[in-house]
Amino acid sequence: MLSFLFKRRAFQGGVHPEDRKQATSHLPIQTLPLPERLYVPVQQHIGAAAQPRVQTGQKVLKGEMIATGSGPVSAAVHAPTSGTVVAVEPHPAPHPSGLPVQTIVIEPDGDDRWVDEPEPEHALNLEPEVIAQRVAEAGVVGMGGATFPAAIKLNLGSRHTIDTLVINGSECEPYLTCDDRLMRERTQEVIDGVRIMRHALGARHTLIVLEDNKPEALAALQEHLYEMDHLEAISVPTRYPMGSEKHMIKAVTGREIPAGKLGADIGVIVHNVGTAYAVHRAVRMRRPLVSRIVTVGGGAVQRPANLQVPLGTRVEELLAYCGGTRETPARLLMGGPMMGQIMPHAQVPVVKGTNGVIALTAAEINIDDPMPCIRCGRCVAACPCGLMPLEMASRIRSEDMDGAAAYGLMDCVACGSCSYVCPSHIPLVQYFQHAKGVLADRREQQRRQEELKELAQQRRARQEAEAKAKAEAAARKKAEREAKKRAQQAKAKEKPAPAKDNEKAEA
Amino acid sequence: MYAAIVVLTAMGLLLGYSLGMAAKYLKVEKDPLVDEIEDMLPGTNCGQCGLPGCSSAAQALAAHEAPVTLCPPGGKALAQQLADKLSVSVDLSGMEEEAPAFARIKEDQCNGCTRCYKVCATDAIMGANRQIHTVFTEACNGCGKCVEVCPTNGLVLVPETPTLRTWRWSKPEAR
Amino acid sequence: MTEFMLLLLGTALVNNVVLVQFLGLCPFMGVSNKLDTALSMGLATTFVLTLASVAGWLLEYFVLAPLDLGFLRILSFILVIAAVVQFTELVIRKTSAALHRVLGIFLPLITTNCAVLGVALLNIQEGHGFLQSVTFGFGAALGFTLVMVIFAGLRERLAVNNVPAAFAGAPIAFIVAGLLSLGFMGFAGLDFA
Amino acid sequence: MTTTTPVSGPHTHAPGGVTTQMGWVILALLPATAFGVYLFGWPALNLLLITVLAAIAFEVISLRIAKRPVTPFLMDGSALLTGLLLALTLPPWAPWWIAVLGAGFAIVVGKHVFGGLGQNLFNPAMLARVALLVSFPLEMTTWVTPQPMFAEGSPGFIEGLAITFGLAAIPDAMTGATVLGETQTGFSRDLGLSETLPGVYDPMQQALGFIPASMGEGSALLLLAGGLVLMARRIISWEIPVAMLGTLAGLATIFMLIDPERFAGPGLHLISGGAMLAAFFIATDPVTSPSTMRGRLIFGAGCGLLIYVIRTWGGYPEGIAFAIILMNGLAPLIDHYLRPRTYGRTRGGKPLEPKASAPAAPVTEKRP
Repeated sequence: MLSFLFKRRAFQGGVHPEDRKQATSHLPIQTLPLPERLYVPVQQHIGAAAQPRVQTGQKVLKGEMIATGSGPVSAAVHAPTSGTVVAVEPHPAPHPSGLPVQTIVIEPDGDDRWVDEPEPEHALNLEPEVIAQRVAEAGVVGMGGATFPAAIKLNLGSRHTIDTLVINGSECEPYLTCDDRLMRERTQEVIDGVRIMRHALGARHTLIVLEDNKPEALAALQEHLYEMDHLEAISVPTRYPMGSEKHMIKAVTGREIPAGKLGADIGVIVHNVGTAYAVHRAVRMRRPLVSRIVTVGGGAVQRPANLQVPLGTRVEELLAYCGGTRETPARLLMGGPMMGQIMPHAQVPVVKGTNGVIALTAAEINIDDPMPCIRCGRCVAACPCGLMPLEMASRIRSEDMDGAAAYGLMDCVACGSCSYVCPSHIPLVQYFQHAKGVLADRREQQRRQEELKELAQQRRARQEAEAKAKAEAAARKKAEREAKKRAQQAKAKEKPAPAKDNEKAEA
Repeated sequence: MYAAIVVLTAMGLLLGYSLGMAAKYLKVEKDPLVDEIEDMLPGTNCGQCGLPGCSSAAQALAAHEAPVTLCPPGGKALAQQLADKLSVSVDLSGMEEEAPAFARIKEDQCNGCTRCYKVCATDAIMGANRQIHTVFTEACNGCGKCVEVCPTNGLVLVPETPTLRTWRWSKPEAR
Repeated sequence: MTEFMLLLLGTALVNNVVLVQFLGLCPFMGVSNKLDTALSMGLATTFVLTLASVAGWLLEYFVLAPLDLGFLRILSFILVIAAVVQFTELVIRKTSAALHRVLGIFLPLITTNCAVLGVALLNIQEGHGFLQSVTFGFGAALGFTLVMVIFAGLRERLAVNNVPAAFAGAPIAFIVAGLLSLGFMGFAGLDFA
Repeated sequence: MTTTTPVSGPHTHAPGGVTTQMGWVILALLPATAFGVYLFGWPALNLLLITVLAAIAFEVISLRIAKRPVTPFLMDGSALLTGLLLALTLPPWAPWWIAVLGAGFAIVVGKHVFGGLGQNLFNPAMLARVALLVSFPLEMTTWVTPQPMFAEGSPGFIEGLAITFGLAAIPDAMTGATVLGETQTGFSRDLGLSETLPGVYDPMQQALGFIPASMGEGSALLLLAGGLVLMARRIISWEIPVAMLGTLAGLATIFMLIDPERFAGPGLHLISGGAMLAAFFIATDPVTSPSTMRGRLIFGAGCGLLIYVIRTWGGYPEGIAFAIILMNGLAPLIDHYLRPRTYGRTRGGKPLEPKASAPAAPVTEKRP
């Protein structure tokens, strides 16, 4: 009975939101029919936007690269189906602001024809660098929602010693079941992707980690992993935010990533199961990332589903396929309800990081008007990062951003546990996002000021140099003139006549 | 009576002497504050504070003769830094964070007089005599000096257009 | 030993200079905006108070009393305190420029801090011996530092709280000081017999 | 389905809110309150109603003056709770103006001057109690022996009104002193505990509440039960009550072993006076207590220590209100210095040293 006293906690804090996965966890993945238009943004990842390399009117095949990655942190974009490029223009991005982003609009021709049929490769014979290169060419990013280009994280094995590769199948957000279904239906492909990644990283141990609310997926994995060395699937207690990289590492290895470092610095790398599947497609099958699995759910959706969706499909098409909405959703989200982003409207496309499209009713949201903080400390107890959200928020409210930073604002992972438990319904996460934005602006402004200072100094130096040169020139001229004058005077003493000519010449 | 006079005089002399000695041994160099403050200021000598340049602004600040909010290009961030440096408390909530703005030349109105080019503290305007000038937004600090000198009103300050990269979450309404 | 401990506790809590005797209110109000500053001010005052108690006692029993110059007490005490404060200021300026800037005008103000003069005079009035004087001065300073720090903590909280405009700043600080003083009344009559 | 200003996640929320929490606390107090009213009869009921209504009235007036919405802030129940707590700590037959003054002080000076709900630094009810005790020591220490409602000899409705409104004096025969008061009086007459306690202290009676006490402080057992319910429902944290009662009991035990004639034992300390009420309902006030676990433990221990010190050596027989106010004053400091350890950092806030992981033998799978 007292066992709860002795149970080692996976990580401090955390919350237990109702998981609400029952609506879709039993539904197999369905393929969404091709829509009439696909809106493929060039920026679907963290880092620099990709550069479009197709023109309006150009025909493209499925899997053809339509935008190339630019810079060290970027990812290529491929045509999700065969068809014609009808425009390359700004369209609303899947982002709370709804601001436009450069988008390649494709009209499918209905054939869905692949670019070519490459030979499947013996992926485990490839050098790690080649694997990373293949993954980069396929435009694979972190599929759990973070969308960090996956190739960069697969290359870390060359510079760091990686002892543990953790495959994150926790899917700790409520409603979402796309990873669950993926692991259950495409178990072998996922495991193959995991093995390719392990090979690329040279990791000694590999763990596929699931929360204990997905017993079927765990069983499926364990069946296929039977007798595989150093590769096992384990379950961890269901607790949000288990899926956060920092907390997953803490939960399965007991280690913590030091502040300001990466998982690779302590020898652990975390990849999502969806990424493993995409890596399998990219390296084994030589197919780029052109579609993904999306959970359509939430109380406002008529028939929730797990769908395989071509990237660039607008959210409204998904909702329509699921029978539309029962009622006007109070909030339309991309991603889960804890860390997902609110969408301004349904005319935004599904991108590489879209793991769910959730239409919530007001009752599911259950957020009232905020009341003043009563300092109950629940946010402190819930914070998985060991911060004091109430102190940070009160400082941000009185515009003391540095004070908030001193309380550890930059260590916040914005998981939302604090807002979730706050009895006063204070939007703590938004306070933190706001403050992080203000601080980022300040850093940006500071950087600009430094640059401008440099420019101003250069200008002053130049002006001074110019003035000096001028002064010197003037002095020289003057000296010359004097010299001439003296010479003339000397001459004039001898021969006073030609003085007039000289004066003219000088003028 | 005499005792009192003697005692007080002796005390005064003794204490005065020992303090004098202490001051000699515990001497400190000049306050490096002015230089430190000057380093914090933008250094563009734009003159928006109403003082001749950043170094005179730094002197005024160090002497507590100017408010820490004097520098518009530095914005709220600089004001806060200065307040901390000078350990004065200041209410910055009224100070609006101005959206960064850039000068833009209306090309049809530019007559190529080069006046803007000459006043720009950061060489953000390029162009030669009798040619239409252009502004490098990267180097522009939005001080607006060029706008003032333009004879044809051909320069305007335009605010930065928000993009996904510059978009920020707003502060929640508190009750 | 016990006697000195009790004297220390009694001076620090039961007869707290600030909240019970209402001495030294000007630094208490003036330098309690920030915790660090308050702590520094408390330490500086501790130094001065202890030193002033010692100097006052020596002055009284070696100069004023033998020469029968009791009427010069206040005058000469202020002289000595001023010198001690000046000395402290020199030391602080040498050791920590930042602290010197922060304490600013309040450092010379310790001179006129009634707590310092008050404690020195109380020592004589109560007829304390030398060690008792030191303990008394130190205890009073300890109490001063304690309430400075508590009060600064409360004011840091107030700074981020949503205090109505009419009360924000000094008014609420005075109210809080009053309420805290109410709490210290609980120590009244504390007697460890 | 468009929202004009984007709102950040999370987009779902745990059930419950401030109102629910306050509601539970009030509910947990009800048994002890009802018992107190029964025990001390009509005057107690009058006093309870006056205090609570006055607290609500002052809340409404303050909200109006501050131009804040009245309904949501009144509905959170905090004013009701403050009034209730204050009433429970007053002598049950105190006159009406004590109640009104106390409620006014608590709500206006204790709470709204600071900016209302969540902004106060001290527990309003305890502030009011201290202010009343210091200003009106006679009225605040006139205790009566239990006069159960409808019992023979106890005042009826009309007599109750007369007592509350000061029209009739409390008969001397009905007044008594609290156990803590009796022991202190005993010490002043050089009487040891073995001489004072018999006759005034019976552990069973004391725990049940059949003693001269304030309206709600008497019944230690009912208060304990209510507190345990709150703990089980996670409305209050376990740290403060445990640390506070633990410290109090620990100190009492140690000193009792040193000199049982001079120092009362842990039992008396725990079940007499307001120890239970304070431990479960007053010290746990979230606004004025620290927000971290370690902070709460220290806060609770500090309360226990101060209560024991003031009760044992102080000038007042009961030190709970003072102890709570003093610890309230320390709470910001505790929160400032005792922060939880941040993930990836040491307690001091420095980044952790990266642990050198064991050099791994790379697993290379090569299969044709």
